[in-house]
Parts: sequence; structure tokens; C-alpha cells
Amino acid sequence: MIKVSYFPGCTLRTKAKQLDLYARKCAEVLGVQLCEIEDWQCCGGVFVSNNDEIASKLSSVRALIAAKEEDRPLVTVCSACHNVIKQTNYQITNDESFRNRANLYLSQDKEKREPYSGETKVMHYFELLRDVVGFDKIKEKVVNPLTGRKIAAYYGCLLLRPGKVMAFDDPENPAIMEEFIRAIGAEPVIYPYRNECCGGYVALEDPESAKKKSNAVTNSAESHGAELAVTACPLCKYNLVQNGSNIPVVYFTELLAEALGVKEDTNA
Amino acid sequence: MQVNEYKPLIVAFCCNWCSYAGADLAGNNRLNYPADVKIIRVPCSCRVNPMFILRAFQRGADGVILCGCHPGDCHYTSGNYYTRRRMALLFSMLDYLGIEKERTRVEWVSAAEGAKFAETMNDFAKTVAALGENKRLEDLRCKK
Amino acid sequence: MLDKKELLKEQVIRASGVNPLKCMRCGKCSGTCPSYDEMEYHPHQFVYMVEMGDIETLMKSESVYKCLSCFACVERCPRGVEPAKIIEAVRLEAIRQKGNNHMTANDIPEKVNDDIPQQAIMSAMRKYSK
Amino acid sequence: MQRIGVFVCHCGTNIAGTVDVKAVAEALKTEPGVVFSTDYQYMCSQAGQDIIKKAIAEYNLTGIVVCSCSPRMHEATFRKTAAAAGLNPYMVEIANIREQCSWVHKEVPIGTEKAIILAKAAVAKVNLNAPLTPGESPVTKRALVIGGGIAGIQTALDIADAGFPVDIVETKPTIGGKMAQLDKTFPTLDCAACILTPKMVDVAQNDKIRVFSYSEVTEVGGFVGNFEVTIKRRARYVKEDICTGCGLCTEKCPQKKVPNEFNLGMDNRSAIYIPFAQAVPKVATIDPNHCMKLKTGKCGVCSKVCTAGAIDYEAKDEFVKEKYGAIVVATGFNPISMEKFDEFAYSQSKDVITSLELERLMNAAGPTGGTLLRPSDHEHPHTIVFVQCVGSRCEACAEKGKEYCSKICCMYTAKHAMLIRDKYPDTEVYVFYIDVRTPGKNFDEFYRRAVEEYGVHYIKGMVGKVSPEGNKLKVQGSDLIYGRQLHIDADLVVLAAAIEPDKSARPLATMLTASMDTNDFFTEAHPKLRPVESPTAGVFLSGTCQGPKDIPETVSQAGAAASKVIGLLCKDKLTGNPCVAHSDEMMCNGCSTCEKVCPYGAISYVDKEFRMPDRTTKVRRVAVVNEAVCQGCGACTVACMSGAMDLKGFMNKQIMAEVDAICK
Amino acid sequence: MQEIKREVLVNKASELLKNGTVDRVFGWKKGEFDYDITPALFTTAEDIENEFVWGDFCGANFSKYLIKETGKSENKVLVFLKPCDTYSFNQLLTEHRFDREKVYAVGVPCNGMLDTGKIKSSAEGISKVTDNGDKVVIETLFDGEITLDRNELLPDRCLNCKSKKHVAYDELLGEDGAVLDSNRFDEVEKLEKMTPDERFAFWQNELSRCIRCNACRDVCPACTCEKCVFDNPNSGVENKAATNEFEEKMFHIIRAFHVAGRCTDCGECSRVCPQHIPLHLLNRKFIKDIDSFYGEYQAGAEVGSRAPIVNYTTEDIEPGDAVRRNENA
Repeated sequence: MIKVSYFPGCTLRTKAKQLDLYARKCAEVLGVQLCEIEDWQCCGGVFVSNNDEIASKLSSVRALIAAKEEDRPLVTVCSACHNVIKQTNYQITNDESFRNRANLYLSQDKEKREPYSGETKVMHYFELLRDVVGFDKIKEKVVNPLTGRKIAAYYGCLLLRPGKVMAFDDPENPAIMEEFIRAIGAEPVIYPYRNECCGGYVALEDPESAKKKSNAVTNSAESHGAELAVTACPLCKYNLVQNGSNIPVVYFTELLAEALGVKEDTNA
Repeated sequence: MQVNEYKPLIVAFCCNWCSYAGADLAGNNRLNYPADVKIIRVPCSCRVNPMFILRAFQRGADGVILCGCHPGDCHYTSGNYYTRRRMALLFSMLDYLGIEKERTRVEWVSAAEGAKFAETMNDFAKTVAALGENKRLEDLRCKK
Repeated sequence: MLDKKELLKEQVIRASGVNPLKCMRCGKCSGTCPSYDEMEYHPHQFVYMVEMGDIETLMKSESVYKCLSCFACVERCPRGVEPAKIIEAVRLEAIRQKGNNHMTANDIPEKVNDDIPQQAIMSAMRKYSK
Repeated sequence: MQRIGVFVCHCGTNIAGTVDVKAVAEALKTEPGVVFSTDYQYMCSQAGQDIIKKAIAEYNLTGIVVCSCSPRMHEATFRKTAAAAGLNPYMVEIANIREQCSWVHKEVPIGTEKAIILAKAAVAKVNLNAPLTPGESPVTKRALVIGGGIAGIQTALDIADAGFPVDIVETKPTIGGKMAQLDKTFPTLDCAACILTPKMVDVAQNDKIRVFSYSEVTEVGGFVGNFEVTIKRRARYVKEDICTGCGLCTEKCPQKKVPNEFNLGMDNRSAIYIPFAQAVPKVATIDPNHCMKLKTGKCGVCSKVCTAGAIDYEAKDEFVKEKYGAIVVATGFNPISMEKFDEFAYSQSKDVITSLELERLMNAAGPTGGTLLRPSDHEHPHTIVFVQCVGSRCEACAEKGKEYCSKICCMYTAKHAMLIRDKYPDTEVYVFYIDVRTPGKNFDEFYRRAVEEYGVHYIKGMVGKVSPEGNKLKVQGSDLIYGRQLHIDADLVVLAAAIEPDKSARPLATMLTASMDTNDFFTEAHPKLRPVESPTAGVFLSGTCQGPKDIPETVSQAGAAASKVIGLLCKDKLTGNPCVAHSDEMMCNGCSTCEKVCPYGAISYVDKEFRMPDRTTKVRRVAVVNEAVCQGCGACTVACMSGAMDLKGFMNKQIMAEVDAICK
Repeated sequence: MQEIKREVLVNKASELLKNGTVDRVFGWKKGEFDYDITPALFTTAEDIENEFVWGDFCGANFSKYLIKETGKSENKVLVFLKPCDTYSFNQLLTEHRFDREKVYAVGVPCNGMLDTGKIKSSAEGISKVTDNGDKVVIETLFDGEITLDRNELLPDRCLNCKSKKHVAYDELLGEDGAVLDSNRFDEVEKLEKMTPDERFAFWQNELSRCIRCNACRDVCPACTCEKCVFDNPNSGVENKAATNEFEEKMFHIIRAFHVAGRCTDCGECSRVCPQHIPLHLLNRKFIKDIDSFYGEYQAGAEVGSRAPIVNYTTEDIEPGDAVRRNENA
């Protein structure tokens, strides 16, 4: 059993319970133990790129420290949490002034800790599947291959960009989700909007704007022959579905659970 | 302003292709630096034998500075890389013997960096002057 | 002494960490921007106007709230200028200086429905208020 | 003991303004060795030089010190003066009392004092100078050209024309290079093949030129005038001297599904192939990665059909060793990979192509026979979008693009746009550009014609995203002057990919000890004054291996490189720099340390017999410096702990004497 | 006590002489006292039987002798090499200082050699020294027997032995050991931690005792120059005897610099210094700096290796930073 630290994030506790539930179940099947870190706090939803923004990044730093203390990588499932935590980790590693100021804030915490300077490795669940578990192993564990299903991988922006920081995959021509789709027996559909934005948080401020972006994504996926879109992000899913996608949008963990035979309503 | 500031004797070894030309450029642009600095032309900084540096100190120099092309720009492709290793080791040894490390320096000055040459020499002369006379490497016979 | 205009420019450049002088004015950021049509000033104009020091005009524009932070402009910029970061810095300048947020907690209930994920509310509050 | 004359120059007031030159001349009179000391207004003038010459004769001088401007300025002048008066030119030393004294100090007493010290240091050095004579080495009268593109071809033809034998080494099965793949050339629009192939034929027919095609340089030794090069001739499994190039084998070969690199993979060729009709040498080559006979032992069709009996499945790589006097690098360029620029959907759609691919699509010998058809469905494209600067001027993305401007794209895009509009007037052509750069003879006029006469739409802005949807390519870009985001449904998108030096250049540079810049372009000896020479003596640069260039520039540089080679090969002997390292064999330990730091490989070792004081003999290993190769950096002199290795003109004791004089 | 017996060495030498493999043998001979052993060249089995000595005082390293000796004959010479000697042996081969084909090298294990200086200062009128493992018994003319811990009588170089492994030999007697983790840089670090004034005072005190006897140079297996710069009137630094403090410093700095990257840290320089100047601390400083600036390097560990001082990378530390690094260390 490989142990990793796990940061679920707020949305996975509420609107996106399936994303969390199946992430845990599948991990178990694949021989990985997700050890939820204690007392985690919301990542803040978005990474604020300003250098002078400190306080909103501290919750991420605390999560990173918790993982460091266990000497484990920190795994997230939600794309947004992942983006915020990875960017924060990059900034604390490379920006000395930010590092000093953040550590100064944290020295006010009740528990006394060593200053943190980016030691923890931040991984998305996809990276865990690719780099730790291995897609070949997933193939072996699949009991319920999704043969014949044409699935569009929707990356969105948060997993890929900024490419230099996220180092997740080629930001313009990623392959990790397609490999995942192949591993569970389905057929990936490559379409040009897979790495374009769904509209994100603008859904609140300007729903029309978000609708335009979401429709562009789902229309592109559909026109390239996809019957289903898969995502790792609750907000992406919300935007795509809310704005009238013609094809269903599901979390990747749901599909994985289905393929591994641990989804409750598989036969329902 | 200190009136009786110590006037140090400084020997500068300059490679022919970059730093000597940089010193010429400082001259062309009339950039001042102390007359205490005396330049010896060598084909490449890698021609400078540690013995020359010790000899300069032995004969009464207060500071010795080596100038060469920037790493990667050596006219002979690799000379200054050897200089960098030799001098890192030599200077570290002199420091180990308790000799003031401010008295030795290596600077990379290109043919275009007349201003850097003058600034470097001003700064080095000031640093060495602040240390005063070189007592630790002195040779009583030569100094009378 | 810097005047107010210059101070603002300094602040935006410093906080964003972006050097607008790196821009070679190819316009790829605006060519790639999914929110181009919603914006009055476009990513390349943000970079140029910050360089020119005209930040107040940008702060007054609704454009600062239209950026999705999708970072496509950052990823595709051939010069590494990072326009999204400059927009973020101008936006923060706007909401911090005005003293009135673009969106407050009171605005939220009417904007949400049952399905909206928490993450969206969090993000919007981060982006539109102090 | 030397007899030294000291000559102090006023340089008008340049020196005399801050240095009391008379006092300097006076002070030097009492220095050891000095027998004459004087000053003059302008030492470098004819009158000043005459003073020196006269003094040499009159006082029987054995060495002179000129206190004047920088030696970088007039050392050569005064050396000539000395030589004219019968003195060895290396008995001259300069005390730099202008740039490094009068110009940087303000007060006369300080300037004068320093000038005297600098002059004394020069005198101390001259006291230990010895006459030096430059060494000589013979010149092998044969040149090597590495790369058989237009640069290499032109260089080789020019050298051969002057009567010297030349060898061309080309990695591909044929010479011709990139130019052979082009359709038309700007700004005259003449056909590339029509002007290139006659030159290729000239090469084939010139008895001074040998072509080693399908070959590469694997080892370079020696030095200017005397290079020794090993050339690997890869096995082509066809006897070059027997094959008639009839092409029957290529027709009969059953393996026809090999991507054709000459057409950039847009069609297929057979496993035994001749790259194109005008190939030189026009002989077939078997591709061992695809030939069934070589891979499995079954087949052998080509051997059966070849009436000449040229097929040889047992062929092995061969190595040729040859001596050359000069080497010209002409390794050329390639477009960079578009893999990392997938916002333009290059990997997603066959209809997103590079400009070089477009050249083939428009070429009568190309995969479409010269009719412009989309690669995906072979339909006529009606809307074409050109994207400029893909990967060029790209600073942010060092791992995918290039920081420099690729220089040729603006012009070839104007050419493409114009040709397309000319041939297919119903086709709309859009060019997204950042800047249009046309600094060349008739270049801007050419570009303006594309706009004004041919109606090409030039849009100032950049494409942000290309999305293949249905049979269209949705192009989204900015139109900066209009102030809008432009959406075009295109049929074909052409990317002006940045160009980069050929990958073979880097290892070659190491073999040649020629330096490269961070982009892997060869560096020139001087960017303005020696643009076709590399800093390594005897190695010359031709074409795009030195930087992006168009054809006219490449050809003129090729000619310039050839003239430099001819100038070198004309000489029977080369004289070197006499300030070279020399090893005192009596003191040499033969330890090989000096050899390790020598950047030129100028040091070798021999076993030498020494007569010992007791009349016995002893064999010892000692270092020998090849004076023709040594450039005189002195790295070896410091590596040598015994002090056996010294540098003529900058000997240990000379520098030590300067140190002593300064520190007195 | 040495684990291998004298007879083994004597038999091996005799055997090789008799079968014609070699015609000369480097070995040790008794001197005036037990602790006073001198190197010797044997040519007959008989001499070896009678005079060959092996024991706790056979510290002399023969590597350097090979330079001259191999030039004298076409036949092979036999040399016994302790582990630390093999490093010098390899280093000299790297520098082409003798012909490997003319040497037959026999590796012998070493349990540390006793320090003559320490013995002499521990007793007067020494008549006999016997080593029985952990203890050394010194018989004296006046005070009877004195028994001391063997470790107390080991020189620094053996206390900090870097390797019990032979890196070169044609034949090995006994068991080979391993490369050891030594604390040899402790003393250098102690000096580095001092203030510059303290360091200066330390070295002033040490080096001012130098009498320029050249024993360090003569024994050093790296100092093999055909003509030493200090003996060469053209070098500009010639001086036979120091006339002032500076020249001692100059001599020792230059000597250390000349052997930098070549010094195997054999410790002979300090062993032979009649003034007990810790000269090895100069060489070790260079070794430590080379290791920390350019990666670990052991001179003589393999034949043909390129010493860091005649090598470079484009990312090397700048001299200014190198000196500052000492400060922060």
C-alpha cells in the first residue's frame, strides 16, 4: 500500500461528493491509501497571482506543511485546489520574499514548525495514476472496460496552466487524460477546445459570458463525436451542464470507479 | 574625506583580448580610476601563474586583481575556465593562511565594459586602501 | 517623487511581477483570449497601457472583471509577458483602492442556484472583493 | 646585455597634457640597459618612425620601448618600423601611457609618476626579450566542404574554379539541400530547381570536386593547412560507381510505403530510392530500416532487376581518411518542430502545415504535382491563413522556440501568398504578422506587390488558436489595427516555422574546436570584419550554419568563404604567431598535464634520448609543442609545475620582471 | 603489529628473484636502531634472507624510487606497496613517470606504521621496540620496559587512514581491505572556523620554524620534477634557503599548489618534517576545497584520471564566492 497525503477541498465535501467518494474507493483498489490531512482549510478557490497576496495562500501552505511532516506527496482531485496548491508551492519555492513573509505569518500559528520552502511534491490524482500507479496497472485492474464509448477529455485551464508551474502535461497538446480514457477501455476524442476555459467563476458575475465559453467547449466535443465529457473540476462540470451541454459531463473518478467495478449503481 | 588615505599599490593582470581592451576603452571614455593601479598585459588570464601573484605581494603590492574575458567568451575558448578554478583554489588557500581575502580578486571584464573596468578598479583600490599596507605577505628585505 | 500615476504603475508592475517592456506587440494574447468580446480593453492593451502608465482608465473599466484567469494568454505569449497577471494586479488595485468591492457577500444569494459549487463562490469572492 | 632605446610620444596633448613626457624620457635614461631615450610629438608619424629607425642604427639598439598609446593601436606599426631598421620586431615593447595613464588620470605629477613606472616595466621586459621568428608549416592544397546544400555547392564550385581540389561531404543521399525542395525563389520568382540543378550538375562534372554523399565527418585532427579528417561513408547497399540511376529498382521494389522525407512525409517512396529526379549523384540508395531483404533476408527484387548488378546487400560502412588545408562548414538549417505549438493544431489536422511543406505542395515535382490541394481531402483550399513568427522571436519558450528572428519567413510568405493569388484568384489569403521585415534589394517592393497587386490580406496581429471543426480550420486571432478579434474559417493554415541549425552542427563544432553561440549557430571570428571565418584558424563558415540567411546572402557568403579558402590554399607555407608555448625538454617531466589544458591539441609527447652527465644515456618522455597549432594562450605554462613550459614573448621571467619593476 | 609475516615477503621476493620475474627488489633494511629503518635495493635472495626487514617502521613509500630505478634496466624491479602507497604509484603512472611494465608490484596489507617521532619522545635510550597487537613494548637502557597503547604511537596519517584497499598491484599478499571513511578534514575545518587573525598567527608560528631542509619536497611522491622551480634560476622564484618569513610561505604555498590535485594525502611531508610543521594541512585544504567545489576526487584512485585543477565546467564557482563560502562554512 502506497501512502499519500490527500487534500479533498470544500466542494468535494458538498456539491462534488462523487468526485471524492470514488477517488477514495478507486485508490484502495489500486493500492494507494489517501490519508486525508487533518484540519485542512479551503484553498481559496483561485490562485491570486499578485506577489503581495499572502494571507489567502496560507491555507495551502499549511496543507503543504502537513504533507511534509508525513514526508508524503500531497494529492488533490479537484483541479482548482490542485492549481492553487501547486502554484503556491511553486511560489514559495522560487520567490524568496514570499517565502519569508509566508513563514513569518505561519510562525504566529500555535504549533511551532520549521520554515517551509517548497519541499512537498504536489500531485494531481491523474499524476498519481500516471506516475505512481501506472496506466498499465489500471488496465490490469479494469473489470468493466468501457469499450466503445467515445469520451472527450476536458482539461480546462487549471490543470495545465501556467505550463511552467503546473508541469502537468504539454499545455497545448496534453495526453494524460486520453491515456486514462484508453486505460479504462474507452476511446478518447481529441477536440480543439479541450484546453479552453469553461468560463470559471465568471458564471456568477456574467453568466452569459460563461455560457458562451461552455457552449464552445461542449459543441466542439460533440462535433468531434464525443458522447460523454469527463472532467476533474466541479466548476467546469457545473458550467458545462448548467449551460445546456448536449452530452453528459461526469467526473473522471466516476468513470474509473465504473471500470474498476466499485461504482455502486453500475448495474442499476 | 580622509586626507591621508593610504595609497595602495595594485597590480592588475589583464587578458589581451577582453580586459586589456576594456581598460583601453575606459581610457577612451576618460573614466578615472586611481593611478595606483598598474596593468600588466597577458595573452589570457590563464597565463597568470600563482607565482606572479605571490611575487607581486612579495615585492610590496597591496592588492592583485586578475581580469579576463567573461566565462564562455574566452578568446582561447577555455582559458578563463582554468583561471577560475586555479584562482578559486589559490584565493581560498591564501584566506586559509589568514591573508586578507579582500586583497585578491578576479573580475570578468569584456572589451565593451570600459565602465565596468573603471568601476572595478575604483572599488578594488578603495577596498585595498581601507585594509592599509600589506603586512601579512610582506618581505622585509624588499621593503627595506 | 513619483506622482500618483507613476506610483500606480510601479505598484502594478511590482505586484504583478510583469515587465511590460518585454511585449513585442504581436497581439497573440488578444488573439487567444476567450473573453475578448466582453472586454472594452483587451489583454494587449492592458500591457501597453500599463507601460504608458494609464492605469486609472483600466481600473474604471469593467474589463478587469471579465478576465477568466484562464492563463491562455500567459501560456501562449512568445515573450513571457504574462498579461493575465497584469490584469489581476490592475483588478486588485481597483477593488483595493475603491474601498468598495465589485461583489459582496450580500450579492451572492441572488446569483447562485442549488447546483453551484462552493468553489465558484469562493473564487468569485476572491476575484471580485477584497 | 641589451641596448635599449626609449621613445616617449606626446600624442599631441593627449599624453603630454597629463604626463611630463620630457621627465619620463629623462627618468628612463638611467634604467639598466637603456642607452638612448627621447621624446617626440607623434611617434607613429613618419617623422617619429624615422627617429626610431635612426636611433636603432646610430646606437646599435637591440631593443626598443615606445611609450605611447595602447599596443592594440600601434604595436604592429612600431614592429614594422623596427623590422625596417633591421631589428627583430619582437624586440619592441609598448608602454601604454595614453589609454591606461594620461587619459584616466588628471594630475600631471601622478600621471608622470605612473608613466615612468609603466615605462620601466616595459624596459625590464625588453631586457629579457629574445628575437622571435614565426614558425612555418606547409599547406595541403585541398579543401573540405561539410554540407552539400546551395552554400556548400557554391563554395565548392568557387574553390574548384580556382584550381584546387575540393571534397563535399553530405549526409543525405544527394546534394542539393533545402533549396532543392523549394518551388520558387523570392523576389524574382524564378524556379529554384532551374537555378540549382545546373549547379549540381556542374559539381558532378567538375573533376576537381569529389562528392561523398550519404556520408559524415567523424573525426577531425590537425590544424590550419594540415587537417586530417575521417569521413564515414554509410553503406547505401548500391555500388555508386556501377549504378546508372535508371530507377528500375525503385519501380519494382515491393516496399512502397516509406514516408518520403524529400516531400516531408506527405507521400511515400520505395525502400530503394533516388530522392528526386535531378539527384547528384544519381544513384539509388537502400533504406535499411525498411528494406525487407536487409531486415528479414527475404525479397531481393532490386538485385534481380538491376541489369548493371549494382546492388550489394553485404555493403558495410567505410571510413576514408583524407588531408585538407581548409574546412568550410555549410551544415545548413531545418525548420523547428511544431510539436510544442499545438495551439495551432499542427498535430491535430493535416491541413495545418509548415511553409516548407507548402513549398512541396506547390512544386510540380511534389506530392500533388504542383496543384495546391489540401493534404486531408485533396480539395482546393479557398481560404488560406498564414501565421508568421511561429517559434521565432520567442523568448518565453526557450524549450520550444527560438529567441531570434528567422529572417526568411516574411519574404517567403509574401512569395507564397502572391503565387497562390496568382494561380488561384478565387482563394482568399490572410497573413497574420507581427512585423513585416523586408530589408533587401527589391524586397519591400515585392511585399507591397503582394498586397497591392495580388490583394493578399495582411493583418497586424497574431493567431491565438486554430480549431479544426468539420472540414474547416477555425482560426481565431487578433486584428490589432481594426481592434477586433478575428475569426476566419480557413481551409489551410500555413505556419512560418522558425529555423534552427542542423543537429549535426554541434558535434561537428566540438570536433573542429570551432565555437558556437547559445543557439548552436557557429560564431564568426569577428561579427563585422571576419564574418566568414570561424575563430579557429582554417575553418570557414558558409550559409545558414552561421545564422539565418536567404539564398542570395548564402551564395555571397559561400563565395566569400571560398575566396578565403583560396587565399589560404594559394600559400605554400603558413607563418604563425611566434608568441607560442615552448617546452624546455631538459626540465620536462612528460607528465601530460599541459596536454590536458591545451584547447588546441597542440601538445604531443615523444620519447627522447638524453646524454647524462655521467655519459650514460637515458630515454625520457617529453612534451613537444606544435607551433603551428599553438595559439599562445599560456594555459599550459601554469599547469606545468616544473616550469619547463613557457610562453615566448610572455615568459615567466619577463612577467616576473614586469611585476618587480612595478612593485619597486 | 603487522598481520602479514616477514617470511611471506621474504619468500615472495626470493621466489620472484629466482624465477627471473625481477632482478631487483625494493625493501627495508635495519638502521642503527629498531625504529630507524631505511629503504634498500636488494639483488640477491641471500641478502634478502639476511637483511630484509618488515615491521612497524616500514613506512617508506617506494613509488617515487621507481622513476629512477626503472630507467636503469630493462628488467623488472619488485616493489612492495602498502595500500596508501598504491595511490602514489597510480598517480605517478598517470603522469607517465615510470614504465608500468618494468615493475612487479606486490600489495601488502598495512596495520598502520608507528611514528618514529612519537616513539622517540616517549622514552630515552630505546634499545628495542616490540609490538604485540594493541600494545607496544619499549625496552630502554635506563628505565626498563615501557608499555604504551599502539594507537598513541600512530602518526596522524595512519590514525586517519583513508584506505586499506590496494588500487594497484600485480599480486596481493594477504587480504585486501576497504576504502575508509576518515575524519581527515577535521583539523582543516578547525582552522577554517578560526578568525583570519588566528589563522595567520597559527601559520606564522608553524611556518616560521621552517629551516628549508627540503625534506618534505624530497620525500613527496608528487614532487618528482626533473628540476624543481625552486632550484631553477630561470623560474624567478629560485631560492635554496629562505632568508625571510615570506619566502617560507611562498615555498610552501607554491609547493602545495604544485601538488594540488596530485597529492594523494599520504602524509609523508609531515612525517619527515624535522620541525614538526603540519604541512599536510596545506595539502588537505586543497583536497577539501577541490572536493567541495568540483566534486570528490582522490588522486591516484585510478590511472589516467583528470585532476579537477586541469579540468573545468562552465558552471564553476567564482573565486570570490569560493572564498566567501569558507567564511560561511
